[in-house]
Amino acid sequence: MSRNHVSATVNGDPVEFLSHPGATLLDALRDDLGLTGSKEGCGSGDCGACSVILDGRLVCSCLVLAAEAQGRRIETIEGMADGATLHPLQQKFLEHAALQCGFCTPGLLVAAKALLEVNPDPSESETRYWLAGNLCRCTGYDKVIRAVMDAAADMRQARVPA
Amino acid sequence: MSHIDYMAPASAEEAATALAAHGARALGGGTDLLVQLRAGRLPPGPIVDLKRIPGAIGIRREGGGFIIGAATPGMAIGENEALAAAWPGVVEATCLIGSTQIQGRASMAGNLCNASPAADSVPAMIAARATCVIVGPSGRRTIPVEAIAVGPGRTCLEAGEFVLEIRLPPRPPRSADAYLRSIPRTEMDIAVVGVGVNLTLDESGTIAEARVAIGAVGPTVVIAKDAAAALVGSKADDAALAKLDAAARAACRPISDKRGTAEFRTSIAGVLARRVATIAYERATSRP
Amino acid sequence: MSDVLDRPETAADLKVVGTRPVRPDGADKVTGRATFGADFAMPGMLVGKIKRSPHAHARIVSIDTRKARAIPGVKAVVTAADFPDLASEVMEGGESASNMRDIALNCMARDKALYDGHAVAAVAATSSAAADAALAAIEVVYERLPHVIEVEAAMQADAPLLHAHLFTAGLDTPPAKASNIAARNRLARGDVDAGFMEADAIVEGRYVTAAVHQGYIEPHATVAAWGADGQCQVWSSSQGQFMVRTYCAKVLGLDSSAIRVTPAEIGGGFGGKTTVYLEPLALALSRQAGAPVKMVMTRDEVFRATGPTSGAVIEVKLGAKADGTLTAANIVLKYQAGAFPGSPVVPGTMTALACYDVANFEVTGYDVVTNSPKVAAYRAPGAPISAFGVESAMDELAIKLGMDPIALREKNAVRDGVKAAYGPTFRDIGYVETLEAIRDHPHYAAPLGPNQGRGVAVGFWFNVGGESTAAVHVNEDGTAVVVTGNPDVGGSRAAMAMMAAEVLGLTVDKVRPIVADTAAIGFSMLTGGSRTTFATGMAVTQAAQKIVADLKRRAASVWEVPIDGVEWLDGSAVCLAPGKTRGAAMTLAELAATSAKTGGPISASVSLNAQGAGPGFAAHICDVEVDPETGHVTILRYTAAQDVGRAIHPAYVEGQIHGGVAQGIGWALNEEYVFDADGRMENAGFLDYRVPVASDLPMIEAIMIEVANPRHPFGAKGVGEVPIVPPLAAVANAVRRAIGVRMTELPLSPPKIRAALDGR
Amino acid sequence: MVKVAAADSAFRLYTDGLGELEVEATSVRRLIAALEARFPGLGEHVSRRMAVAIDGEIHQDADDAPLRPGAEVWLIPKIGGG
Repeated sequence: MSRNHVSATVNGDPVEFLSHPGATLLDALRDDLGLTGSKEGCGSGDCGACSVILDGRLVCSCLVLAAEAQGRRIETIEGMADGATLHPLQQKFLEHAALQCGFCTPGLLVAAKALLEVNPDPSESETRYWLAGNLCRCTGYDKVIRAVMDAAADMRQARVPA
Repeated sequence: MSHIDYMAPASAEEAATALAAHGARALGGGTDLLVQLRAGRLPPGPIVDLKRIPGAIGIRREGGGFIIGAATPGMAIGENEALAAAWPGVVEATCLIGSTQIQGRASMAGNLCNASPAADSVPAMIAARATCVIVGPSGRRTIPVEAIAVGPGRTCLEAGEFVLEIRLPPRPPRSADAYLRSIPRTEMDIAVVGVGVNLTLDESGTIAEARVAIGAVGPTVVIAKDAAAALVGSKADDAALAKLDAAARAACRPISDKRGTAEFRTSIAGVLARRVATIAYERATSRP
Repeated sequence: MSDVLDRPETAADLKVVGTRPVRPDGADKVTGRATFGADFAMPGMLVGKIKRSPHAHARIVSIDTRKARAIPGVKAVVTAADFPDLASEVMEGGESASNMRDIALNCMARDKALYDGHAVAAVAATSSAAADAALAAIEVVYERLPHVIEVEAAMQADAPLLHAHLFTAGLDTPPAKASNIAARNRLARGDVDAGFMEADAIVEGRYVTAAVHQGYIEPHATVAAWGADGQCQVWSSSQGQFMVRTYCAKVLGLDSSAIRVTPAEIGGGFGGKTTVYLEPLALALSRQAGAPVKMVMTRDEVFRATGPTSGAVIEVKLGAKADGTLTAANIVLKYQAGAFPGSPVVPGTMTALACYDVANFEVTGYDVVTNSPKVAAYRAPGAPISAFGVESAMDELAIKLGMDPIALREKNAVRDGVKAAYGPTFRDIGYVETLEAIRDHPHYAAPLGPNQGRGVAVGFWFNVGGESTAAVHVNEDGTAVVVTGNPDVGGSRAAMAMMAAEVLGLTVDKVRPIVADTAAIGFSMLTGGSRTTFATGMAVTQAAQKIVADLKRRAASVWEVPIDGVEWLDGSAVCLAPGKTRGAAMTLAELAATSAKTGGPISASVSLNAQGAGPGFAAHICDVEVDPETGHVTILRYTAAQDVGRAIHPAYVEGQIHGGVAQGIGWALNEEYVFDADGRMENAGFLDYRVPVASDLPMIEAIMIEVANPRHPFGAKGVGEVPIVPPLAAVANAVRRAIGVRMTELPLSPPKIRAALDGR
Repeated sequence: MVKVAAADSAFRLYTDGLGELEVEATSVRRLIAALEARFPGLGEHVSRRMAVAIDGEIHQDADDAPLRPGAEVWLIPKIGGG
C-alpha cells in the first residue's frame, strides 16, 4: 500500500500532496488541499457537483484518481473569481437567483465556464445538454439556464475570455 | 476503494507487464472502473494507467482509415472533424456516453472493454467493422471489435492484455453510418436499446452492403445479419424498413431488468433500426 | 403583540419587499466557500461509517464486534446495545408528531432489521480504510424473514408482519389481531350514495404512484464531538438544528442543554432532512472514542436508508351532474409508511378534495408499514399522491362530460366562505384567480401539433406557521444583524433581511442575516412546511418593529417630546411634536452612535407561535409530445399559476415554483424505487434513479397571484409546497390527451406508455 | 357557545360517533378542558394531535387563542410539511 507523491497545478498555483491509495482527485482537493468548493453528491459521476477542469477538459473529479493528477493543470470553483471580482457567470447566477441551496452551484459554474470556453454563444438547447450532467434538485434549471445564457451574452459583448 | 496501487507506465510493453499482475486493472478514462471499484463490484488491485503510453491518447490517420488511441476521451473524438465526417455514427454513439464531464474522460476502448451489452459506442463500432489492436505479454494482435466482449462484463482479453488502439477502416464512397439509442431521459442514462447501422450504396443508390448491430438486447451486442439482408438491394423504402424492423426484432434475445422489459427492448429495437437505417441512408446518398 | 402591525402594508408603501436583491449568502455559494455538512472538519476527527442490513426483513440473532474492535485504528463500535431502549413516546419534536422509539430504531436496528439498508452497527476509525475493514469484520447473524413492500400486499391478512404489536388505530372497533395497517382515517360529509344517485356521469379509477426520493444533491453529513464533561457539539446539515438537538437528546437520553447544534449550510432537503439518521450515531461513537467523529452518507446510503415518500394506491370515484357540478366523491388512499408508522396519508386525505366544493364525500386513508425505508416528509407530504388520483379522475370526468377541464374546476372551485373538505371555512384564498390566470394565459390557447397533448391540474397545501425566534441587533454604525434559528434551504436569509430592512428603513445590504446555533437563538421549529418566510418572517418583522418602537422612544427622550410625537420614516426618527424640535430628524445611524446615552445597545428578540398561515393553491398547464413508437414523453411547455400571498423576494418565489414543478415532473415521468425479489433496492444511485436533468425540461413559466394573507405583516403565504402537487396529474392528463389512453400508474416511463399504445 | 366539529374519523372514536358538538368555551384552552371533561381522553387527543381552525384560520398549539361566541371551530390533524 504505497502512497504516490503528486505535484500538480491547481488554479495556477503549484501544489503537492501524497495521494492515498484509491483516493480520488475530489478527495485530494477536499481533504488534502482544503478546497471544499467541489462537492461529492454521488461519487459515481452522475451528479456533476464535483466538476473541475483538468487540462482544459471538464471532468468529474470523483472519477479521477488523485494519482492521475501528477503534472496536470486543474481548475476548480475556488479559482473562478479574480480575487474579489466575481466571474460574469458567478455574478449572473446571483442576479438571476439561479441557486437555491447552492450545493450544486460550484459544479454548475465550472461546467458552464467550460461551455463558454468552447461555445461563447450557446443556444438554450446546447446549454441544457451541456449541463445535463449537473443535477440540480432545487431550481428546475430555469434560472440556471437563463443565467448562463445571459452571462454568455455579456461576455460576448465585453469580449471577456471565458 | 482501499489497497490500490497506481502506476502509469510510459510504454505499452511496461503496461502489459504490469497488467499481468494478479487483479491488475487497466485505467483509461476511469469512468466505469472507478465506479465499480468504489461500489465494491471489482476486487481491489493495482491500477495501470494507460494514458502516458505514447499514442494512447489521440487520433491519427493511416491508409485512409483512423487509429484512435485507447484512452482518447469522447470529447476529443467529437472534436475531430475528419473522423466525424467519415464515421458520423461511430462518433455520435461515442459522444452519447454519459455527460459532458464523462465525455472529458470516457474512451471507446473503455466502453468496449467494460463489456456491457448496453455500451453505446460498441454497436456503432461493430457496424463499422472496427478492429482493435491488443497488446499483451506475448506481443500484439488485431481482432474485430465484436470479439472482445464474450458476456456481460467479460472479455476475451488474457492476463496482461489491453486494447491499445481502435482502428476504423477507410470509408468507401456512397457510404455512411448512424447510431440511435433509447433512454428514459434525454441524457445521462444507459441505453435501453442501441442500434448502429452502416451502409454502402451502389451508384444507383441501392444498398449494396449493410451491417446492423444492436446493443442491450442480449448478453453481448447482437449482429443482426437478417436485418442487414433486409436492407441490401433496397433504397431503404418502407417495405425494406418493415422487413428490417421485423428482422431486428427477431434478432433480439433481451432480458427484463430495471431499465426496461424484454418486450419493450424488442419492439424498440425494430423502431430504432428503421430510424437509424433511414439516417444512414440519407447520409450515404449525400456522399459522392 | 400590541406593537405589532397586523395589516399588510399596501404594495405601494414597500421599498424592499417585492424587489429582487442579490441574496446575502450568495457570494459564498458561488465561490465554493459556503460550508455544507461534509465541509466541516475538526482536529483529531475520526471517520464514522455504518454497517447496514442486506436483508429487507430479518431477525438479528447476534452481532459480534470483537474482530472489528481489534483492527488497528478502530476507536469505537456501537450497536443498539449502546443506546437506551426507549419506550413508545409520541412527541412534537420538529413539526408533526413523531414516535421517538421509532426514530431511535430507525437510526439503529434492535432485534429486527426492517429494510435493506437499515443500520445495524456503526464504527469510528482513524481512516476510511480502517473503518471499512471494521465494517467488514463485524459479524451479524440474521434469521431472514419474509418481506413485503407493495402496499396492498402488506395490507393482506396473511402478509408478513413487521411489528407484532401494531394494531390498526382509527377503527370503530379495536382489532384483535396485529396488522401492517397502522391506522385508518376517514373524512366524510353528506350522503355519498345519494350523491352518486344524483349524478349524470360517474368516473372510477385506480391509480398507483411509486415511492420516490426527495433527491437532494447533498448527502446527509455530520460532525459530532462528545466532550469529556458530557457537553456535546454537533455540526450537521439538516432542516432544523433544534430538531437535531431534541431528537439526539431523546435517542441518547441526554439533557437538551448538553447538546449544542450548529447548522451547516444545507444542500437541499425538501422534507427529507426533517429527522436524524447520523447525528445520534456520531455522538455515541464520539462518546466511546473520546474524539470527534465525522459521518457522511454515500449516495447509495441516502437512497437505501433515508427519505423517500410513499408509494401508494389511490382509488377514486367521482359523480357529477351534466353541467359539471360534483355530486359525490369516494376516495380510498393506501400509503406505504416504510418500516415504521407515519406515512403522509392523513394530509393526503385532507388535501384530496381541498380544491372542490362537493356536498357528499368519503375519503379513507390507510397508513401501512412495509419493508422499505421509513418515509420522510417530501414537499406537501401526501398531497401530490392523492392529487394524482383526483386530478386524473377530474380530467376523465371533463372528457366524459365534454367540458373544458378548467371550466369543470371553476364550476366546483372552493372560494372564500366555502367549507373545506377537511372542515374549516376558507377565507382570503386565491384559488379561482389561479384558474382564471391559466385559462386566460396564451399558453392555454396555443395550437398543438400531432402527438401532442395539454393537461391541466390543480393543487392545494395548508401551509403552516409555528414556533420561531428572531433577534435583531442594531450595530453601532446603524447597520443591523438579523438572527434566526432556521436553516436557509432556498434563499430565506434574503427574505429575512428584506423584511427587517423594510421595517427599519434600511437598504437590504445594511442588514446581515445569520442562522444561529441552538445555544445562540431561541427555539425555532425546523424549516419546512413552507413556514419560514411566514412564521420566522413574522418574528423578524416583529423584532424589527420593537426596535423601531425603541428608537422612537430614544428620539423622544432626546427631543424631550412625548413618544407619540415621533414617527419612523425611511430609516429616521422624525419629530412631529410641536416645539423647537418639530421637523427634526435623527437617522438610525445617529441613534445607534449615541445609544449608550439613551439606554444602551439597541436590540430586540421575538419568540412566537405564528398562526394563520394562509393556504396555497396552484393551477398548472402542461404540454407534452409523445413519441408514438418509443413511448417517450417530452415536456414541451409548462405554466404554473399560484397564489403566493405576497412575494417577498419574487425571484426566489419563482424558484420555489420552478423547483416544485421539476420535482413533480420527475415523479410523473421517471422516478421510482425499484426493488428486486429479495426486497433490495436495485437503483440506489443517480444513474438509475432518474431525476430530471437540464435537457429534460423546458423553461417553466411561474405566474404569481398575490392575494395577501392578512395575518402576515407583509401578506406572505407559504409557497414552497404547493407547486409539487399538480404536476403528476398535469403530465398524465397531457399524455392522456396526446395518446387517447389514460395512464394510471406512475412513473409514465417509455415501456409503460409503449405498452399502453400497443394495447390501444 | 361555540360549534365544534371534526371531519376526521379519529375524533368520533371519542364522541360516540358525534361529529359536531356545542361547547361553552372562550379560549382554546377552555375548549380542550371542556372536551376532556365531557369525553375523557378527547381533550388530551386534541391537545397533542389536533390543530384548531377558528373561523377558517388554522391554529396549532395556540391554547390562548380566543373563541368568540358562535365561532366555527374545526378540529383537524396537525399539519407538518416538507
